Amino acid sequence: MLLAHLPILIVVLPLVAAPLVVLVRHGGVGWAVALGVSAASTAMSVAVLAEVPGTGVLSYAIGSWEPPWGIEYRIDAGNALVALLVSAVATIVLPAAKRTVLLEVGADREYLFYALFLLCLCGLLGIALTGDAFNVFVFLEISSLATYALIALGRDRRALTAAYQYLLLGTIGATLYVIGVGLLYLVTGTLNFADMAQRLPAVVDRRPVIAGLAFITVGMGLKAAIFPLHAWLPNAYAHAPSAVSAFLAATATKVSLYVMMRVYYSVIGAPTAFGAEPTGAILMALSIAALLVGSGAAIVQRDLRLMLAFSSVGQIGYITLGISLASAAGMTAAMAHLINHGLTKGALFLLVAGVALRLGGTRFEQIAGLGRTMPITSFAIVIGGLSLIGVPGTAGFASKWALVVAAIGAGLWWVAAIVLASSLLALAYVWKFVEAAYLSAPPAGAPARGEAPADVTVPALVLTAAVVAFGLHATPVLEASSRAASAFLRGWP
Amino acid sequence: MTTLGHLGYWATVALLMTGLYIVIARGHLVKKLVGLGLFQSSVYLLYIVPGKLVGGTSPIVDQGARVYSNPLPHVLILTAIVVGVATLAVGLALAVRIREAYGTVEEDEILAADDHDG
Amino acid sequence: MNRDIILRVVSKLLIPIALIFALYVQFHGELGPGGGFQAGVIIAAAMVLHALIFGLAAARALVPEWLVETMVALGVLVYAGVGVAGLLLGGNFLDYFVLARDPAYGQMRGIFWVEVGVAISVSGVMLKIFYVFAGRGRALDDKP
Amino acid sequence: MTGGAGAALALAIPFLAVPGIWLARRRPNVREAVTFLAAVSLCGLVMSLAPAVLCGERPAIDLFEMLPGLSVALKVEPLGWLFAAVASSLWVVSTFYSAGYLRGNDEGHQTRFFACFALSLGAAVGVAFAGNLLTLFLFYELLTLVTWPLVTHHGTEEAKRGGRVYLGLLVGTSVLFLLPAIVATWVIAGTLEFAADGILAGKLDASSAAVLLALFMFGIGKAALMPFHRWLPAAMVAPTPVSALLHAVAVVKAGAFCVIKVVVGVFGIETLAGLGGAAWLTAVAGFTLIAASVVALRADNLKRRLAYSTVSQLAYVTMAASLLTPLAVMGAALHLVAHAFGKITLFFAAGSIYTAAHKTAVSELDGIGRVMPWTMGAFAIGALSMIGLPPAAGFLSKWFILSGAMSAADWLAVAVLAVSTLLNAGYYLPIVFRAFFVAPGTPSAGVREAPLAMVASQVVTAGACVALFAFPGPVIGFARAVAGG
Amino acid sequence: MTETLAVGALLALLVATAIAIARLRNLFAVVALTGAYSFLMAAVLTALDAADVAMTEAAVGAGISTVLFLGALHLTGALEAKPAQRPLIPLLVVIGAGILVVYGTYGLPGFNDPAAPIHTHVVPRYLQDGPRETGIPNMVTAVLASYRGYDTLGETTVVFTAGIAVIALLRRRRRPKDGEGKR
Amino acid sequence: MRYAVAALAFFAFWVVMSGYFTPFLLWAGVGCSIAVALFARRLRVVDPETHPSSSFPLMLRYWPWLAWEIVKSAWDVTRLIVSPRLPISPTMIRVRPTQQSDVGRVIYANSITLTPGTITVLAEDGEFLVHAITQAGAEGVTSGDMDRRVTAFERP
Amino acid sequence: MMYLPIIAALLATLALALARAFAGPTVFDRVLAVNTVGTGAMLLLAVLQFLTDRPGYTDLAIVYGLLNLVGTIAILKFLRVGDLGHGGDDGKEARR
Amino acid sequence: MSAQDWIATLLVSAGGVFCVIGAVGLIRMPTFFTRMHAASVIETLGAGLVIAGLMVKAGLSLESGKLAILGLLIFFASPAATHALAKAAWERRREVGRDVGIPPGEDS
Ligand code: NA
Ligand code: NA
Repeated sequence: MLLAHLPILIVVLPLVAAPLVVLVRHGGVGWAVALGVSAASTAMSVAVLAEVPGTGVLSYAIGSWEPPWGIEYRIDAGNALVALLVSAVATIVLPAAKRTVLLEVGADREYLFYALFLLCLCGLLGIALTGDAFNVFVFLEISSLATYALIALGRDRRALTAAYQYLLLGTIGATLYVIGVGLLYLVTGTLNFADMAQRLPAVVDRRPVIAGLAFITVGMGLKAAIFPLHAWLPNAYAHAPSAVSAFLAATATKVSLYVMMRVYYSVIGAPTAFGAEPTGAILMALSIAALLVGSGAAIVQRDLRLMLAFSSVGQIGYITLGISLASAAGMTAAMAHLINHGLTKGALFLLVAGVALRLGGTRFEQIAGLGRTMPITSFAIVIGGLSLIGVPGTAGFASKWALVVAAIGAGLWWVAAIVLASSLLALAYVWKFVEAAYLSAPPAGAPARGEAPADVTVPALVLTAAVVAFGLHATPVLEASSRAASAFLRGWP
Repeated sequence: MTTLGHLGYWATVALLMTGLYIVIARGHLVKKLVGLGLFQSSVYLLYIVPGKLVGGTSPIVDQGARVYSNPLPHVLILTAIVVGVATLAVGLALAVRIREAYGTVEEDEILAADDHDG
Repeated sequence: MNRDIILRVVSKLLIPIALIFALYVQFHGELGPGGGFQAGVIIAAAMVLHALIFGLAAARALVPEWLVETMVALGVLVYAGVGVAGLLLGGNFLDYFVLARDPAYGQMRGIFWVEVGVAISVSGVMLKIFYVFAGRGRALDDKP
Repeated sequence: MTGGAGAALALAIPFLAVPGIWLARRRPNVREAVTFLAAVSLCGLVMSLAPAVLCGERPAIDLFEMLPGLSVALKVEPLGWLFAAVASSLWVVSTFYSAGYLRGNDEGHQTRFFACFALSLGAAVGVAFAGNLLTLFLFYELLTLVTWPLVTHHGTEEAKRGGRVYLGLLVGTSVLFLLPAIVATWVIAGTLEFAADGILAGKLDASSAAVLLALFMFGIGKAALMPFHRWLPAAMVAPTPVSALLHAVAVVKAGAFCVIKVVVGVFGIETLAGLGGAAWLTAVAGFTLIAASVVALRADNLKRRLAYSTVSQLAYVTMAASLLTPLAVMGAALHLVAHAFGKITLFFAAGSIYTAAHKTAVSELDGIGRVMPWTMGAFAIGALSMIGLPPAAGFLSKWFILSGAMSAADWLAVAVLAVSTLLNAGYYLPIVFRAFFVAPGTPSAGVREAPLAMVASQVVTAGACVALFAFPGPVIGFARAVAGG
Repeated sequence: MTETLAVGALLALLVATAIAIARLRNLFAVVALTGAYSFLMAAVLTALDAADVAMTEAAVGAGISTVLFLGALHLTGALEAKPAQRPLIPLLVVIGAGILVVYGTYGLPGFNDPAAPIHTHVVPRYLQDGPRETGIPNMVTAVLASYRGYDTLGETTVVFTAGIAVIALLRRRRRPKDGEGKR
Repeated sequence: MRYAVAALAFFAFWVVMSGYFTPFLLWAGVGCSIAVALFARRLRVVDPETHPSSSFPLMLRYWPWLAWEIVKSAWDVTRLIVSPRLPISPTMIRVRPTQQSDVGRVIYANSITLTPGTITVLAEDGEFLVHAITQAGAEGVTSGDMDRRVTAFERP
Repeated sequence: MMYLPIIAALLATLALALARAFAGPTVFDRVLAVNTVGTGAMLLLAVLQFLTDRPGYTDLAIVYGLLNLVGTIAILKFLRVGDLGHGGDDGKEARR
Repeated sequence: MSAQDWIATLLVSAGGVFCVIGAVGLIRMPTFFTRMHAASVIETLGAGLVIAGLMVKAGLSLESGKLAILGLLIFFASPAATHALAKAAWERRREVGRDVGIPPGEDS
């Protein structure tokens, strides 16, 4: 009986847990609840992913009002995978959060932190699982508001400006999304994605549809930090509390990208979204710009966290590039990179959290000689970096492989070339770290050799191990991505 | 489209542009939030105006013989308003904290201070 | 401002009226404009007026911080609780039909409690936000 | 033990040695013993595979599926066996030599050195036994990464710069050219398994074949085809044993190996020849050959001269492969072996000179043969092998290449071979001449022969050069198998 | 007709107020004007039959927002410096956005037409069966709390989130000086 | 007792506002009225100064008079506004109210403010500061007619 | 009943009050004008409900009235004790 | 139109006239304090007449009751707001200066 309600429970569990944490007002309890809820959501996501029939969808009518009159949760191989990524990363990040949050946020706000964390989780999962265009907006705002606060809880005062900037751009993005949804609603009369997809072909005047598509693209592009709408991201990730950086970098932009995929493929439909309009070309151009600009900017950063943040801008470009190819192979690559980059960045930000914890900062002069002071962490960062480059044997290679296969399969040699050339930019910034860590002496007054506490390091290493495991044996990720891709392409008839 | 529709759309566009302009061009963090509010409020018209039927009334169904305007946009915009005030509260809280940390709420001064921080 | 007799007397008169009006809005949301959110805001506004006139400390004495923070969380729980109740009674989440034998009555019951949850959370949050802002600076006189 | 398991074990041995080396980091003798043990057992294991391979068996094993439909798979083929045999036997020798060199020069990070050396061998074995292009690529990249710490061993600014060039060029070429070539092969052929007569037969037109071949050839940066050769001289900042590893044991050998492997196992000699061949590649290789020789001729720094010699010698392999005749391919395979033993001898000697006399310039070597007779004797044999004169192995391989060129009636190649031989002689013989027949300008007081371990190592490798010339039978057998004979 | 006139005039005033808000630099005055803006917006919404929305907008815009703005201004200072940058680029961005909206919306069909999709799909059931199905006459409340009750749960959660966020941001730490500031 | 009266007043308000006479809403009205009355007790809002029920009849006589005063003075101000020369003569005067209770003074002060042309600026320490738009309006205040009427119903 | 004149009159009132709100010059003028806008809008609502023959908007008007007062008092409160100066009797005791 | 409608229209329109005149006064008056008097006309006579007219239109019904409550609200709230505004302006008269319009001799 409970099994039938899993789709909604994944989201409602964190939603209910957050106010409970506020009522209890105890940081430790908050942490335990958050961890338990995340783990439960992960388990439920796995169950749902397993339950999604190969080609079908699970539909859950909230309030027993059948769609399109009520709000529907609609799950297929695509969004089940996204939900799994989000909840799994939360589960892995939380053990590491305990110590860093106490240090960075303080004991008196600890329970608030976990309440916000749960809300953020709830919002992201809600976006992923809902089948209703407006419901996406509501859960987007839940996650966004929680995110703004979580970022602002960082120690550095720049966290505040970063959060503020994100709030402005994020709100503009969400509002543009609502405008886009409004236009689609006006021409179809429905808010249900599946219903919308069915009614859109009959719409005679295409202009509102195209404009709606453009608004949704820009709106979600802002939230997903697609170049040139990425201005908020670097500072936000760099100055947020460590656990928040790790969680958000692995999940937040990914969920927005998921919405774009959903709208393009399942609602508007690829023929319209990419055939009739230059969406694909524009998105491709922006993706390529992102690859070059994001990675290029990462090279010149003088702080490891900022470097990783800019790297995200570039890496997001790979995902959008896959989307823009408008093919099953491209979408497979996009989904695969969505997962692989999520794991990689989660690992890296957690590792960097450990570094910050021990060395008090992550500027390059501080982390000089890291290979000697924190050998395991340092080595794991190198592994993560190799995954960012796309070296074979790491998860990043698998998704890059899929992307290059898709590009070459589409005859777009030059795209493949740019994708690969941008890997060299990644090589440049990763090697900046390697040289600092292994070819520079530790600064005077550096702490003695030793790793960060196990509760921070172990989750990071688990993610790093996943990066290697999914690099050496990428088949599960690629097959799940391929299923997801065909789910997107098939749409929600 | 009716005159009402045209008016609504032009007002939507004007409010959207004004709000966005304030957000981009103005330096005071609180003023930016005011602009953000205007920007968000443009959406109210986009949704509500088309839902209005000429000669219709608010969708409180009593005798049944009336023409009712569309209640669904109303529901959506109620949510949008709530989201707007929630965002405003968080934004103002951030502005206050920024003022305490930087001693100013002017964007260019904050950016200068950040540059100084490195 | 509590030394200003005009404001003091007028606000003493208006605050209870605002509260009963808010409750009216709450209970008649199903029949006319209004509902939980609007009622919550008006309740908060009434308390804000009280705080403006009589000082923050007086308002805090009247509606203490812990109560407000509890309300903040409680409202969401009431709402979600209605949803879970539907689930436990054999329906889907937020299914009100199963809340009573007569489905329409179940709907009314569900809507009512849901609106109660909204009002609790909204009034709590609005008041709490006011407390927090006002309490941070030298915004309001704290002496009653 | 089946052959496939043997191959997997061979791959595993170097990797398994790493923890041992690390555990023994405080006790150098134990550490080197571990390395030695690993090297010997690897060498023995590879040798034990020889009979089966010669008999036509191709032991294979699928390790795990990496990408859907693409496994990391091992398959022992004659060319791979040759490469593995060369690498593993030279590992044994160079372990001795390295121990002597590192201790003699008081180098730091010795544990890291031996660990990375072992990893390099593991990667080299992986490349050698790769059953498909993906596996090859995996270990090819791994080889680049694990040799980087060796190249930047000293950690100086110069070393960093050298390391950047090394990494940039090798990763750059492999990512920009090799990876797309592999992906394209996958898209076109639907498989990446090596096959005796290629996997692209009938699936390519001439122009795409030329493009694809170019992607492969320039993508295999380790083969140092101009203009992507600069990593080799840049890597000269490393200690001499590293140079030995790069030039003889693993890295450039991997490049040369990949060139032959791609031409034979991916394209197929006949397919490629049928498509109009690789004349342009012959030309580029020929140019590289001559140009590198000219640079070597003008280099005064001994290691730089040796480095450019390597660039030119590698071009022999590429050119030979590009001739697309069985004889030339045989020659290419033989040259892989011959160059390995010759060049390691030369580098060992250069390292010995540096260790014993602290000399790095050719112009400083006047009369050094008189105080270091063993070293310079070995050097002389190595030089002969490079030039292609008897009684050294180089003669053998060049002979086959020349025969191949003639059988292909490629007179340009013949001319290049002739000119290059003269150039080789032009930059090697004067060194030997100076060492033995020119009186030292400045009295080099106190210069003695290098430590025993080093001398012994280079004598062994020089001896191997001669032995290969004297008893070429088994090697030629393998080379013939490579060419499909 | 009278309705259209009223709505048109109110919209004109609304836009004028928005522009005035953009130009004013005294933030107290701006806050006062946002109050007027909300009243006007609520009046427009009422004229468009959106009574529930109007009540919310009035309560939020003129009441709560004003108080929040003032609470913040008190702590941040209320006079805006002259805009530092030339407004040309912002103007271009804004005009671009405006053109996009015009492009998207100008070709829209007659939505005030009862035959438009938003009036013929989904919503007829609310209006016809809603009172029977939910037992209440106000269809805004019915849709809000029942048909789309999940949105409203989310909305309440948004409010809750904002409350928690503000508490987390502004609650005083135990120590008098919270060590904030530079790094 | 006072709170019972207050609750009744709240319930009357509820009924007038509601207009629905279903049992549920009426009972809800009863509950809400009592709840607000109880809360008002916590607020201490219902005290003599806001609860001058005893003087209710007198108030009934005062209000129409005040309404007429408002009309008259509004008309005066209207004439000022439409007069082209804008014949205003702003004056600030201080008056001493004679009421004993705060609520009396508030009624007086608000009455002054409600009549256009005069505004109670300060109402403290037994002295009002009143702004009048014309001298005539100021004299009207100092004449004390309104003051006496308010004082009158304060102590019946 | 004719609604056009009263609606036009109220709109004119709103326009004039807004003009004063824009013009200022003091912040008090603006608050006064906005307060007047609130009153005008409230009356407009009351009239509109009769125009559309839908009773119920009086509730709305009452909300206007209540919140207009709260907003005005809040503005004045902050103006008196706010950062613009330290005038006002409450400024001194407003520290904690 | 019935007589009731006529009376209602008359009252409401008269209220509208006073509203406009008050608003004109808001523009015409030279200083803040004098503008407050103009605004008073709207809040008292203008609003009062409009509400009275609407009550006539509604007749003896609950709607009239609601309108009466609205009127009472204005009756209580508006002088309080006006007073608060005047008081604030008075206290800040020195900073705000001539625009407030304190009569000479009273700015002590
Ligand atoms: Na309602
Ligand atoms: Na007056």
